[in-house]
Amino acid sequence: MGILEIKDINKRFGGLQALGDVNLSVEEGTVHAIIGPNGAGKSTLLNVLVGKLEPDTGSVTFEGRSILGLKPHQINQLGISRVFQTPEIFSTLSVFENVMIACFAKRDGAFQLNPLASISNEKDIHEKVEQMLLDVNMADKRNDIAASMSRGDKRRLEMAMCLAQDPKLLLLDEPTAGMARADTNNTIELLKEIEEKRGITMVIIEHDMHVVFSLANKITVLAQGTPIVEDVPSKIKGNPKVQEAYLGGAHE
Amino acid sequence: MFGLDKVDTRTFLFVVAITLLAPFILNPFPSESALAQFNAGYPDLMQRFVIFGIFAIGFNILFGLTGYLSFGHAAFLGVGSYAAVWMFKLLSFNIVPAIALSIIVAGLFSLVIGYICLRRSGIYFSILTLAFAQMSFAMAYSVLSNPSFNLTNGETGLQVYASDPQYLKGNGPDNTHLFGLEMNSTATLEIGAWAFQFNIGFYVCAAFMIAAFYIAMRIFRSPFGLMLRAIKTNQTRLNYTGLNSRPYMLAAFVISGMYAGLAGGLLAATDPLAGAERMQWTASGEVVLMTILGGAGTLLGPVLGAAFIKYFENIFSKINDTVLHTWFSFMPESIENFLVAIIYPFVGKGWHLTLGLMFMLIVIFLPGGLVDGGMRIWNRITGKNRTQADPVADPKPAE
Amino acid sequence: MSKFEFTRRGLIKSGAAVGAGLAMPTILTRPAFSYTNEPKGGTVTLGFNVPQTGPYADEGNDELLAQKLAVEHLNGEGDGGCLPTFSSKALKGNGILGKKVQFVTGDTQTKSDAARASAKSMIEKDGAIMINGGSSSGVAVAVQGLCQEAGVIFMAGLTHANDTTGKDRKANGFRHFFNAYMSGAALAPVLAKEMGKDRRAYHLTADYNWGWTQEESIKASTEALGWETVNTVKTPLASTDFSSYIAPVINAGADVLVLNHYGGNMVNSLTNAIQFGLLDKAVNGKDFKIVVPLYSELMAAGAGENIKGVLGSMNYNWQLENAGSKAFVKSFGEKHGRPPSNSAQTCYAQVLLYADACERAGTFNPCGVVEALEGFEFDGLGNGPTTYRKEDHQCFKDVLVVRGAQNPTSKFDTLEIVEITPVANVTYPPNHPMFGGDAATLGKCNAGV
Amino acid sequence: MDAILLQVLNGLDKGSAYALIALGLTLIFGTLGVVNFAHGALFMIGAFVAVTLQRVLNLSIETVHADKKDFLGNPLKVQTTYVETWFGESAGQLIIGWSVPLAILAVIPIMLLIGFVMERGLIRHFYKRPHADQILVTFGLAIVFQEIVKAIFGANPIQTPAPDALAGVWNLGAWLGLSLPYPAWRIVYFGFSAIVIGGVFAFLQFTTFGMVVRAGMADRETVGLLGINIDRRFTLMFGVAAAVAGLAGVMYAPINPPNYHWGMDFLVLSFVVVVVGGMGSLPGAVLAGFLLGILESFASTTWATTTIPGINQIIIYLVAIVILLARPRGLMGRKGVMEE
Repeated sequence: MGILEIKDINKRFGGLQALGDVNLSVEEGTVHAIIGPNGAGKSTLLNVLVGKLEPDTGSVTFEGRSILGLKPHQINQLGISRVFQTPEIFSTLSVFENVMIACFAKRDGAFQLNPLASISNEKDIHEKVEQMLLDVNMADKRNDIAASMSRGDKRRLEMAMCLAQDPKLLLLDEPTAGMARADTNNTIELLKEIEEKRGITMVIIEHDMHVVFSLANKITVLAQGTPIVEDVPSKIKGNPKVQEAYLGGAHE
Repeated sequence: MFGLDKVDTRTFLFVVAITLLAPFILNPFPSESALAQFNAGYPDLMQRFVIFGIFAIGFNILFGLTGYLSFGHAAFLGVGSYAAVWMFKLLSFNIVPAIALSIIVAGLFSLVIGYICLRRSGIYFSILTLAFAQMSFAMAYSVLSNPSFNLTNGETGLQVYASDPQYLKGNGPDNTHLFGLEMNSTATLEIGAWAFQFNIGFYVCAAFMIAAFYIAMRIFRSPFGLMLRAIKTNQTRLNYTGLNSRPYMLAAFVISGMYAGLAGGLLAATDPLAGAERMQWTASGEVVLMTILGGAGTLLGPVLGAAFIKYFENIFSKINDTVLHTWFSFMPESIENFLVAIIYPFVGKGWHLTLGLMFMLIVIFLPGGLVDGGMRIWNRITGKNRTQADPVADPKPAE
Repeated sequence: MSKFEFTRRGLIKSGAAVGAGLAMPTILTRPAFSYTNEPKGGTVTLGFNVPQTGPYADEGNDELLAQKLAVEHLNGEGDGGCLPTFSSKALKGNGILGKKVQFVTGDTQTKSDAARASAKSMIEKDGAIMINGGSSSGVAVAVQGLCQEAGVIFMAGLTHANDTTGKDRKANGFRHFFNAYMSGAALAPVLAKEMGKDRRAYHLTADYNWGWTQEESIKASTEALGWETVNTVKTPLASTDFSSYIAPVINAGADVLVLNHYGGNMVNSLTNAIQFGLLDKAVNGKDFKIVVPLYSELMAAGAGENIKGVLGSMNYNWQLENAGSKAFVKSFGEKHGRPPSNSAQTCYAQVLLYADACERAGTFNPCGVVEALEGFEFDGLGNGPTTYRKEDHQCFKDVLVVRGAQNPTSKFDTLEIVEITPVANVTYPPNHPMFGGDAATLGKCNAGV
Repeated sequence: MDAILLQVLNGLDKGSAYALIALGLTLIFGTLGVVNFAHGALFMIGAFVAVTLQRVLNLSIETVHADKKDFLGNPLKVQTTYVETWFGESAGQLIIGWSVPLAILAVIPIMLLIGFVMERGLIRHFYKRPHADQILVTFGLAIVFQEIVKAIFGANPIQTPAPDALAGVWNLGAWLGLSLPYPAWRIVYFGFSAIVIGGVFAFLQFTTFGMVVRAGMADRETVGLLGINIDRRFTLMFGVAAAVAGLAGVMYAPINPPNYHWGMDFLVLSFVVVVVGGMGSLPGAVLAGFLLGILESFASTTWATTTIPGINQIIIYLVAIVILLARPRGLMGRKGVMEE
């Protein structure tokens, strides 16, 4: 029984079968990559996992509990954090405040009416934020306005915000999309470190094979909305089905 | 001090000092001089400065922090006023129950309207709030003042009549009062050619404004305030960080609605008459302008903006050609007439023109409003390049 | 060393609130007032509170011109206007009680809040002892209430609702202008004469207090004639287009349309009614007629050709032939190149009446002025013999019924006087149910302090 | 039946004014991303172009009439217009009578010019500024416009009658056996609006210029990347929007006499129309304009006001609330426009 169980998910958009009979089990402590050619249904699957889309049939359970029909913030509060393709951060706030919001969300829950509490009195939150910034090597940028930073730094900030919540499961949507090679490698290092130090379960949706094979312990290949292969990385590379899916996709 | 850090404490003490000394600061010109026209230190206007200051501070909690632009906040001010006058009519002229009820009623009213309007964002939210306020205005002006069910007294405004029950009045005063301290009592201090007026009503309102400012300051510095600013920046990220933006928005909406209710209650407390046009869209627009003009998202901006607009409305509208002729009477007659002819279209009945031009000039040359502009001018003078004296000030108002 | 005065009664132990000021040295102190804004120097200040922005700005401007003219005449400048024709000879053209008259102006914006703010600034800052002007009943009632509380005199400008001297009457407030009841009483006999006693009327009424009282008054007086009221329809004040209210009139079987509208509402509703060809119709074998119970010159100008033949009532018209009217029209006309409007005349008369009352009372004390004005009978201000009734501070005088002129010779005589209804026909008891009944009282005069 | 048809006509008539204003507002918002609070003022200025032309045509020579007296008893000065002295009395009267239709010729260049100057001189500096700043600056401009008009023409409404030939009542339903007397000019107004609306849509649909603008409305950055000088086209677009507002105003002048406050009177309403239609949607704006016009007309019938007292006061806002709650982006709005 994995930490995240996906059973018989179907999703249609009008005449298009976006997801067909998807079954997937993510084991705790693994880094599970989902790959596939364009239009294979990766993003749709992710949106189902975070509560943005409701599947037509099937079930999604996290730690044995169904998460279908929950709102994004409720799913997050269960311990699932998401990293977006383009970093979603609070761009007009400082780096420190960005991480602080995540810490408050972890400690106080989805809503806390505390208009007269003072941020400066929250010693434990401050300590935690400092620690997080050290972890992602951003301590020197703590007062920068998020919008002014490089793409790589924004990605690191977003990661820090997710980690500040001590998630049980981290969903990464093409975390290195559009990044320069150096930034990509930095990100890979960062993710490796997270996996080693914290042992957080991760689901990565990725295009870049270099990233996938550097990180994943298990890979699911999605084609036309259906998983065709699921295996360890070493066996994926030579799999004819995978090659067909990718090459066939290229010829279409 | 007061649970604020050093900079904030200084800002707060500054506001307290300015407010308490307003009768002096607003009366810089001797009573009999020609420039006395520009004095604003008389009770009614000083009261209006602080009351509309409260209104704008509250509006800024919603608009400045979350970026949600409500075009219907005057409705909450209006119901606050009506609630207060009804307390005068039913209980007594004591302002305490009146103000308490005006805050409660405005809070409930904003809870209902906020709950519905916050289902939409952006301009759709703005139009929903506008629609509710305009409906409230239309109902208050006509339907709710019909003889069989007269809740608002329509055009003439709700007021206290001798025949009203006033169950708790007893031998109490015939004017609004705070436990016997009459709101319209004024003490005049004369120093040389100056006459300074100290009015109970003003100081009561000022006390409320200082409290309102203090609470707003605490909200700005609270985790709650941080979440509101986060909503303005990126609601998607907020939701995926496990936070539910709806209750935060609703809380902010209700808090600012209660501020508006307090302002409405105080308007009635200083002058026990509540008119429907307080709820018209122009009144809602006015508080939007006050906030943007002063600097949305800054602490001091809304208060400054409120004072700016009220000053124009009450001072510039009263300058007529006779006054102008007195000013320039020392000059040769042709020049005098020429100057009067030049200036007259901009004052008196032309005060709207000046107001419109000021809006344009300020937003063109001082983006970010008076506070931001003042800060930049100050930095230029002192040659310093301080980033922000007001750390949460967000010079870019919301969209 | 220092002296603090509380200019209001009833202040108890509140010195501490402003205690900081006590330590300040006072170099000069003002002698105590015995009533609000008692004039101490050689001048007395009047406050002219008229709409200067908003839809009634032109009317306000006209009022202001008349008020300034009155000040000139009081101070002995210009041609003296109505001073020579005024039946009371107390005014000598040397100001009021020997003090030169000054004035301050303000903008009511035709909003009760703004009007009160403006009046308060005149009282609190400029030391005005009387407030005059205004162009709507909402404003008049609001400012009248304020003046009562502050202890100054309010001389109402244009206000036509019954409430001003009805349920909202105040001891410190006085109305020279006529009211909705008088319009109805004056119009009814003329309507009967011109249109017969067998008519079916359709009312369009501005949906707020003034509109309702006017509808009530006209309905009562026309039904007393034997007219039938087919329908009364309320129109929102904010309406700009009345087509959807006019169209149903065509097939309603009515043969008279009564427009209980004022200002822009009236101009638009009348324009729309003419557009729909109502006046060209014959219903029930009679020519269709339109009545606008309350007319003003500015509305007539705004409605242009459309008012031809339309009946209405007015407080005053410059074409009146009496000596007072002639003197005033000459004075105003020579200065401004056009005849005065009836709101200008009412403001002019009110300023003179106030000044005269001060002279006769020998004081500016509001209570003295109230006493001097109550029951005061006068003539020579343009309206003919007039009485300020003691019980409700309403002026009683003849009311004019006017009609849009068919062939005006200039843009000024667009209205012609049809009938001067004598005062007896428009008089009602002070406790008339439309005027608050027995519950309505003036209260006591308030001198402030 | 007749009554219902009459109210439909009233609704269409009101609706065409709303639709024309909303159309221009949407053009500006859709192409330039600017919230123009001065748009109502442009409508008002259009009407005052007609007033001005009427005044110009009425410029007169004064002759003193010794035997008649004016109100002060002085000899009466009689005014004869230049137009009458030049073209003879009847032709002169005719020209003056046709001043409103003639003003259409004047209003297009004038409004285009005002639009160009506004866009070049002011609005373009606000493309990148927050909407709040745009609102403040255009609201300030609206006040300035209306105060200038007030200073020149006063606050009182000014009659600008339709030509005599079009001032009467036409019986629309005569050939259907119905009695539908309806003011001729209102029918003209409706027809005129339909032509203008059709013209704007055709312009956007069938010209390359229109295609670029439509593309710009959909995705400004991409069009900019194509190397097309979108800015100059947007200037022209602003001028066109101003001209549409001006035309709406000039033709509306005979329906209700214009006053300086028109801009503010129509501002709120036109924003409600635009939002109900859906921000940035031209068909939506037109549809919402007619819809609200018709609903407003029916809400003012005696039947409606006796069923729900005061419904005529609030109908527009009530409908706006219901539509916005049922359809998050108005009738035809696109996702992501003005929602942040």
